[in-house]
Amino acid sequence: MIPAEVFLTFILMLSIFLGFELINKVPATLHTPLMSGANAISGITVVGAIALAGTGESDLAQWLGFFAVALASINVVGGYLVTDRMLAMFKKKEG
Amino acid sequence: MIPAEVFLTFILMLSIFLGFELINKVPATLHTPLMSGANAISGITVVGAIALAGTGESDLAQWLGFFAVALASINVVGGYLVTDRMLAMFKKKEG
Amino acid sequence: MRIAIPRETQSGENRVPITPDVAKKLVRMGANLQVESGMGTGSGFTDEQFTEAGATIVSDRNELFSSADMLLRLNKPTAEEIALMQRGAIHISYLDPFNEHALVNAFKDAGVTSISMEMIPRTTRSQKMDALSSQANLAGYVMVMKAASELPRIFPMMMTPAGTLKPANVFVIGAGVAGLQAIATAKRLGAKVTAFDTRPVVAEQVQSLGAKFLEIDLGETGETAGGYAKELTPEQVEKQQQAQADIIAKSDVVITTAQLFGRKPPVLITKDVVERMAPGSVIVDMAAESGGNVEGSVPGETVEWSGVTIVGTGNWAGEVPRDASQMYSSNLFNLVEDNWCEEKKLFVVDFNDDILPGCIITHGGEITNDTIKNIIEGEG
Amino acid sequence: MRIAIPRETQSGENRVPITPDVAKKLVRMGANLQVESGMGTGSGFTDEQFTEAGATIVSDRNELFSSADMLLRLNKPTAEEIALMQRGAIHISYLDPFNEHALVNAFKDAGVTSISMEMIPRTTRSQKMDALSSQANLAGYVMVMKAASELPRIFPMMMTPAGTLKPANVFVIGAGVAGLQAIATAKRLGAKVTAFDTRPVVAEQVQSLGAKFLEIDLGETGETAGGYAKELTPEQVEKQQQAQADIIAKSDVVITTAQLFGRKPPVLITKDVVERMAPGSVIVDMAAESGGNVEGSVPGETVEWSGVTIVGTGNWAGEVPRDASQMYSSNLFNLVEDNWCEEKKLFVVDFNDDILPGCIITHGGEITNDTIKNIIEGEG
Amino acid sequence: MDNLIQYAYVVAAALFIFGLKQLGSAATARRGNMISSSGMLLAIVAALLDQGILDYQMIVIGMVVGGAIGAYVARTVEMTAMPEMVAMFNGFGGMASLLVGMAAIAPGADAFTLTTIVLSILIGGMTFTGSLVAYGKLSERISSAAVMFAKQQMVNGLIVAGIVLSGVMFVNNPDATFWLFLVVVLSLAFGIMAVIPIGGADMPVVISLLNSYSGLAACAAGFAVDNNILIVAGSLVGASGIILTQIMCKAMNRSLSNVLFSGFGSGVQDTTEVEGEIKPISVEDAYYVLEAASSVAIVPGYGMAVAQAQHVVKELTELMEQNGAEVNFGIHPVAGRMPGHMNVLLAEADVPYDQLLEMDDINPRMETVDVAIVIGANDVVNPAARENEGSPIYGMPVINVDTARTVFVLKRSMASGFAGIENPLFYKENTRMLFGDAKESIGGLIREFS
Amino acid sequence: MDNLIQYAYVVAAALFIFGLKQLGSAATARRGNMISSSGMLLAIVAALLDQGILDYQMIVIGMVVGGAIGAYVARTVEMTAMPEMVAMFNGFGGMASLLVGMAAIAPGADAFTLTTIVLSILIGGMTFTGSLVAYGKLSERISSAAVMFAKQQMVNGLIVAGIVLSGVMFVNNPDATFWLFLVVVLSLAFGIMAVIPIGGADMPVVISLLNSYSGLAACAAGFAVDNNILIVAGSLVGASGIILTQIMCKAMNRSLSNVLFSGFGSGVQDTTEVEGEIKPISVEDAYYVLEAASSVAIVPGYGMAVAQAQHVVKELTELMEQNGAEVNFGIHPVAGRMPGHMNVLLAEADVPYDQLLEMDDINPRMETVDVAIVIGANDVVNPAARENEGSPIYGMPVINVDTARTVFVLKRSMASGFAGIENPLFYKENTRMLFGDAKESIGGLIREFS
Ligand SMILES: NC(=O)c1ccc[n+]([C@@H]2O[C@H](COP(=O)([O-])OP(=O)(O)OC[C@H]3O[C@@H](n4cnc5c(N)ncnc54)[C@H](OP(=O)(O)O)[C@@H]3O)[C@@H](O)[C@H]2O)c1
Ligand SMILES: NC(=O)c1ccc[n+]([C@@H]2O[C@H](COP(=O)([O-])OP(=O)(O)OC[C@H]3O[C@@H](n4cnc5c(N)ncnc54)[C@H](OP(=O)(O)O)[C@@H]3O)[C@@H](O)[C@H]2O)c1
Ligand SMILES: NC(=O)c1ccc[n+]([C@@H]2O[C@H](COP(=O)([O-])OP(=O)(O)OC[C@H]3O[C@@H](n4cnc5c(N)ncnc54)[C@H](O)[C@@H]3O)[C@@H](O)[C@H]2O)c1
Ligand SMILES: NC(=O)c1ccc[n+]([C@@H]2O[C@H](COP(=O)([O-])OP(=O)(O)OC[C@H]3O[C@@H](n4cnc5c(N)ncnc54)[C@H](O)[C@@H]3O)[C@@H](O)[C@H]2O)c1
Repeated sequence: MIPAEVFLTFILMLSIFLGFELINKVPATLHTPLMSGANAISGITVVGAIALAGTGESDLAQWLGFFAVALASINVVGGYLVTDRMLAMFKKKEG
Repeated sequence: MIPAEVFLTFILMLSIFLGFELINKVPATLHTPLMSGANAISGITVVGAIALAGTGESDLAQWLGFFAVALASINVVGGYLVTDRMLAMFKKKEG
Repeated sequence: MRIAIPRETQSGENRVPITPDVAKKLVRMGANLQVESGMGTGSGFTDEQFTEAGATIVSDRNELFSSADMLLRLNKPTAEEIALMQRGAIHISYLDPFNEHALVNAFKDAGVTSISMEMIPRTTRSQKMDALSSQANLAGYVMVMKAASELPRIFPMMMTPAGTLKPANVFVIGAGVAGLQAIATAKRLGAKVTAFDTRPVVAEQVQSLGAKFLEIDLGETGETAGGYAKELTPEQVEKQQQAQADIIAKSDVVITTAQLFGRKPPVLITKDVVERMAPGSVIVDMAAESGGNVEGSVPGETVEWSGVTIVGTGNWAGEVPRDASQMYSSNLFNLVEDNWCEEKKLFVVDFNDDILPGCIITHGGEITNDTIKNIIEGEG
Repeated sequence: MRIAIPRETQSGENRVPITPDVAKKLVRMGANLQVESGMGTGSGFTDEQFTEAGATIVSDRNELFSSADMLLRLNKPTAEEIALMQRGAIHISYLDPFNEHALVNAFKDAGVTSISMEMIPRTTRSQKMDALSSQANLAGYVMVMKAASELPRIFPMMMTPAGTLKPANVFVIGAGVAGLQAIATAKRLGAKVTAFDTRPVVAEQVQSLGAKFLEIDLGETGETAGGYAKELTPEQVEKQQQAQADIIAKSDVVITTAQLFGRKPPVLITKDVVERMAPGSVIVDMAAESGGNVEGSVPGETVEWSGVTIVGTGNWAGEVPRDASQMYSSNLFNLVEDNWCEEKKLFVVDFNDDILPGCIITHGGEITNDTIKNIIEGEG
Repeated sequence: MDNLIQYAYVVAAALFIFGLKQLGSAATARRGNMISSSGMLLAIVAALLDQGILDYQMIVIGMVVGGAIGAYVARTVEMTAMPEMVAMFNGFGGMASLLVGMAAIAPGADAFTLTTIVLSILIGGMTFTGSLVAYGKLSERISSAAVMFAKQQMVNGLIVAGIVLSGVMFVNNPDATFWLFLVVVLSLAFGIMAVIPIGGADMPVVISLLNSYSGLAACAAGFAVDNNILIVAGSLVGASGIILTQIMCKAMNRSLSNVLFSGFGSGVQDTTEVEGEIKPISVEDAYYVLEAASSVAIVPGYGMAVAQAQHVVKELTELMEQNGAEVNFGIHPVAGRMPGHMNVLLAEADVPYDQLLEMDDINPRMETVDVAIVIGANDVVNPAARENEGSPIYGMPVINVDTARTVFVLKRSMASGFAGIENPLFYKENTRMLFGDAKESIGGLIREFS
Repeated sequence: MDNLIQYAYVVAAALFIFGLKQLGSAATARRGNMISSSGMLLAIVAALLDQGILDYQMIVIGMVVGGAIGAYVARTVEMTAMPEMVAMFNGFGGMASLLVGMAAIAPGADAFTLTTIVLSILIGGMTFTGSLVAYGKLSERISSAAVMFAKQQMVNGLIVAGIVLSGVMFVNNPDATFWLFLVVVLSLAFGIMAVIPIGGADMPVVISLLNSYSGLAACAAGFAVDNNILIVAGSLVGASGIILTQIMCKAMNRSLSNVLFSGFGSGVQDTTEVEGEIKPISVEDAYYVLEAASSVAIVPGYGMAVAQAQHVVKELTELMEQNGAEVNFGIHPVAGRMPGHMNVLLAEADVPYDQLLEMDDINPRMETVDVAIVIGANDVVNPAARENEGSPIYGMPVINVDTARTVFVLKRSMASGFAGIENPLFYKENTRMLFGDAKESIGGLIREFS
């Protein structure tokens, strides 16, 4: 059986290439919203945190998970909303 | 444990996106060599065939593997060489 | 068919109605071409060139007129010339039928079919015969060259070690065929060009040449079905004069091309505006010969008024006689070819044609053109 | 310092050495400016404008000459005028010192400091004083305008319903300052322009204006340290004549600007080549007045030779006197300003300057310019 | 060791990706091919190190024989025969996937694996025969015409149904080899059926598509034998092949389905003349067509003047010339609003005079023109002047852009021109409307030519 | 069920990718953000369905509290405070990763997992404090000046060494919580130390970089808890963040290391005047600078004429104006080879006269110009005329492009101009040489402006 790490490395490699390709040649006006949007995605840690916060395995882990969930949620919700506000403003300027 | 198929699907999805991004906006003059080069890569089946041809598990499988290795090798070797010839010609025309 | 090309007799006219190239084409079409000796001199064409083209050189002018089935000419004829022609002959030239009533009557009485080049309708298909346009086009170029020779300055901007020379300001009134070419030529030379026309559609055309259009709100203006400008009311002319005054005063060169087909052109620049211009400035009045857009312009002459040079020499296209002849003779040829009967080798006067009837003034002893008929009969 | 600006007396000269704008600047610098009455008329400047600028109008010409510390002028003086001047006065104008030996001697004997505008060295820094360039530049424009007025054709290509008019072929010989401007102007008007020059570096400059350069292999040619062309050997001139003949014969307009500083210009177009040109073609000979590049050109006149018009009227920049005056007077002003002493309000003749010494011909009763001295003493 | 092999695969995949990326730009393409091939070498070496391998003999023989054939053919093939060679190689790749799929059948395999096996057989098989047919058509060993027969669609439907049925049956009874062989046979048949109705001129598109399929086949085989590198490389090829196919279709100004199914259709449908419809085109698509054009005629009109597009037109001309196309201008005598209007503008933009052709000179050669670009002209290219006796401009000579292979009309709307009449050109089969201000449209094209 | 969750993650990742792609173009950016957020929703829902979850209470409370805070802040923040808000959010993301890493420590974890845990703590921690410092600087809560002190470099070195040491110790003794806490503390300290020496003006770059780090932290956390979606999303953000950072640096015409370490250096080094060096710039990089410029001065010279670049210059001008920049031309009286040479060419290209400024008009405003583009001019922009008394052109007035913020010089080589003298402009700190034929260089710039 191939170990999971191999797959994960594959996935890492592919994602990095893809990230490169996606961002190349983006106009400067979009840099800030793009950064903000990417930042929201990095709040994906919330998914990892959920698993930990819900296991109930150890008190410490659960508490850590709880805080992680809270912080990551700020990142996710705030990030998406701020990005959207920026882009909304952007659209108005264009039109 | 996450089953391997999941990883494989992930990899598939990422590869498809990446393939899209890589090929977009390639100049027309490069279409043919690109196709040929991609074709050589598709000879990667040789790797799968090698494993099968070498197992010695069943006579049929081994023979199938053998033919697969031979055919895929034609694809790989021929594909890369033809691509290189095309590109060499191309370079001369440019210079 | 015997086609005669007499020499143009108007003084200062160097254009010719038919060039050797076109002569060759007419002969090839089956015409019996008679050219008066010395006809091409003004544009630098020799009798030999016409002989080579297959024409016969004729020295006797009377003979030429009386034997011709058709005459191709540039300027209108004299009454004596008409008297020489055969009944049923065809005479094609500029005619100015709106003003030359006596001439029209002479044609009618002589039974000559007279075709006026001015009256070619302005449809898309007839453009190849439209001599007014082809000559106005050259006139536009020539007027700018005239202005440039008279101006004590140069047209383009130049930033040099000895200081910056500002570009000349050129203002063009009337952006028809001549006006547009004048705009284009002045633009090419590097001048700053502004233009005005009463027809609002023209604004876009002016801008399409990279020049500015002066917006004046004159109320209702417009163009006739034939594409010509409508006459303005006296109040509108007044309004236009005022609105233009400032820009004229600041211009180095003003070119006026505002004509009204068949009518006296409006006076658009009055003396007091001329006086506001800087000394050395130049006005070219295209319409000088038919009455003038500029107060003080003298037909056929270049005069000065309070330091401003006013050019009214006229016959603009005649200044580049070679190109003008080439274009006019193409126009004539296209007209003839369009009505030529291949088998009989004849010019056919067909009143069902979509172009010809409009420009026939007299035929078979009648004035066939309704507009002209009304004017002449109304007055007579 | 009393600076005098006398009226130019040469016939047909409408330029003025100092415009009111520059007069104002001189006055502001502290000069006591004396202007002869009527000095600016030719370019359209009035005496009042000079008075407003702070100058004094003087009617007595003799008085003007004898009281002046410095005279700023355009054309060279007469011997009588030199006699009127004070010893130690400064006289700045065109001088033509290579040919006007008597005049140079007169200056020397009168003890007048004479400065020749032709002799301004051609360094990057001195360009603002370089009147030869500034006037040649305008000449290039004017020559094309002259050619356009004479040509019985138009310059640009036009594809019209009455046929296609081909662009005029223009050939420019000599692509110095005037030649380049002629190329640019003809190009602007839509002509097809080809040019030739003996200095190989010029090819790129011609192409940088979008024109074609005619390649002729003349062997060793080149330019002097001052940026002027070297004289060709007779064989080279012959070779050039032959190589150009065909293109000249096919040209509608030929403009020659090939001068050699201080020497008689070479004859580049012989009569037999002129005869090969089509009737109606035009040649403009910039050098006509100093000997001519074209056989048959007459200084100061427009003549015809076998149907070809040869323009040799000269004083090209004088045709656009207003701009020409503006540039010349800027050149003069820059020269004066560069050598002006702020405190003493004086023009200082400093032989350590990097520009001035080259153009001073006589000073303190001596011929200070070595080249001129050698020529004059060699001959005397 | 095994882990090491797996990481080697990761590196090999990265090399493939990098190689493909570099293949996309002329300057680096050759290097890209080298990189990609070194990835392949690495993958093969890694595969050979697999400790499960007990018997190297077959492998080595297979590789030597295959490699030698491949190398020989690649070396000796004529330059002109390259496309069919690629088709052939591609077919072999597909066959290899089919064989791997079959070899991977092991007792007790689960449904997922069996499904992927069926897929790899299906895709591999149709790639094989399809490629062979494409090879045959290109090398003219078989007629390159589109082969069509009655009921073709029905037959194809039956094959597809058969494949699905037998596939399902096999997955449920992996021991019933009958179903397996049915899958194999039907897949091979389907490859033939899919390609024969397509004409020889469209073969490059088909090859590109089959190439994409062979990638997918390798990918399916990867699932079957549980091998990452097959999946990654296969899906890369699969995805990039599809994109490439799309691009090639666009360059031919056709849709993929049009290429694939036009043959199918025409055997059955009867052709009825339909009033044309307006076909707009995007700047990007227009670019693909221009990029492939070798002769271009530009016909400017009043709209070019209004848009003041002369400078960009000149630049576009230069770019197309650098791209190897011959570009001429057809100037109609009444184009614009004054005589010589176009001349003034084009001279301003420094278009050489000898590129400007009169109507009578350009019309005879219009048929050999790949793309005619009509820039803000309308009346002067109106075929009604030739075709429609009732038209007010009937009899006026016009520039016959409609006889060019493709016509692009750049204007802002469907508005008529000076003469105020409808223009049937806009509805012709070979006309594409590029709507928008001419200057902007051309600016867009320039940007595409990078 | 578990498999379903995993496939949901695949879909979520696809949505992220798609969203990011669409974020890259103005027309689709907002939709892209929506798509990406729906991917996040899907991932969260899937995570919640995990059957391993025994206790939802903490999760729900955490999410509600966090979500509410995030939503409130995002809604109420001033438009101008957005950048610091992003920094703050980013820091929380980093902290979350740190916590996840700590929570993932389980007895008996293998070395690989432990290493990834250390990485997620390290990266998450430094992202957290770094972001907070960036936030502080941007919101001016702390001085935005670059903070520097003696031995800064040594302190940083010690911290890094400490992190490595304690990390290794922890991996080997996962029970020794001391080492773990040392890692945590040092990571937090390192984040502070890394950001304080960077000036406020460079903060956007820093935030972008930290954003990339927070992605990497999530990725490391993904390895630690063996979760694909974290890895995919995290590495996407990591990679795209790095690229974005690069692009932003280029737009500021600086290198990343220059941004990050200029502060470190200047505290220690003493500044010695060095003879400048030639700094070439690529078309692409030049584009990024122009794209961000709001006032541009173009100074043409003889080289523009030689290259016949006037038409492309005009087009570039228009594009820059559309991009919001003010563009003027500075015409030196002796530019070119004949008086008015530039005027002829620019008039041909239809540059409006009022954009042409004389030397005396443009010089005073040169200091406010973001970018001066010198197109094939040399002598007329030679500062030696001002600075070097020995120069043959000393005293000639020139156009003082060197006082503009950035100067681009477009020429083919280092060759001198007509006067044949060296030009110190080319060696100035703010000068970039864009080598190549002017027409081609500008054509390249035009293509970048798409
Ligand atoms: N040459 C002469 O001397 C002269 C003189 C007077 C009249 N005419 C007449 O003018 C016509 C000339 O024919 P033509 O084909 O040149 O012009 P046209 O038939 O008038 O057509 C011009 C077309 O350009 C389009 N257009 C306008 N602005 C545009 C822009 N900014 N970008 C893109 N397209 C634009 C218009 O369509 P959209 O509005 O949809 O964009 C229009 O259909 C003939 O009918 C001729 O008889 C010629
Ligand atoms: N205006 C006049 O009337 C006049 C007359 C005569 C002389 N001059 C003198 O000419 C000079 C004018 O100054 P300037 O700054 O305009 O010109 P310059 O100093 O001569 O410099 C022109 C520069 O353009 C570059 N170049 C040439 N072709 C190019 C191309 N295709 N693409 C890009 N760059 C190109 C050259 O460098 P590379 O070779 O490295 O590309 C050269 O350094 C002054 O010294 C002036 O005194 C002026
Ligand atoms: N159908 C065709 O294809 C065709 C052929 C030739 C000309 N035309 C069109 O016919 C129109 C007229 O041509 P033309 O040059 O012979 O006209 P014209 O010589 O009669 O008049 C010249 C111009 O002066 C303008 N004008 C009149 N009064 C004016 C005033 N008070 N102030 C300012 N301008 C005034 C007119 O509008 C016209 O544009 C043009 O638009 C031309 O394009 C069309
Ligand atoms: N340093 C400066 O900045 C500066 C200032 C002004 C002029 N210049 C340069 O000086 C040069 C000469 O200027 P000019 O116009 O006053 O020169 P000019 O009037 O002496 O000569 C005109 C041109 O004719 C050419 N010529 C001479 N004999 C010829 C022949 N037989 N055939 C063809 N051409 C011939 C010359 O090469 C020159 O180009 C120009 O290149 C100009 O750019 C430089």
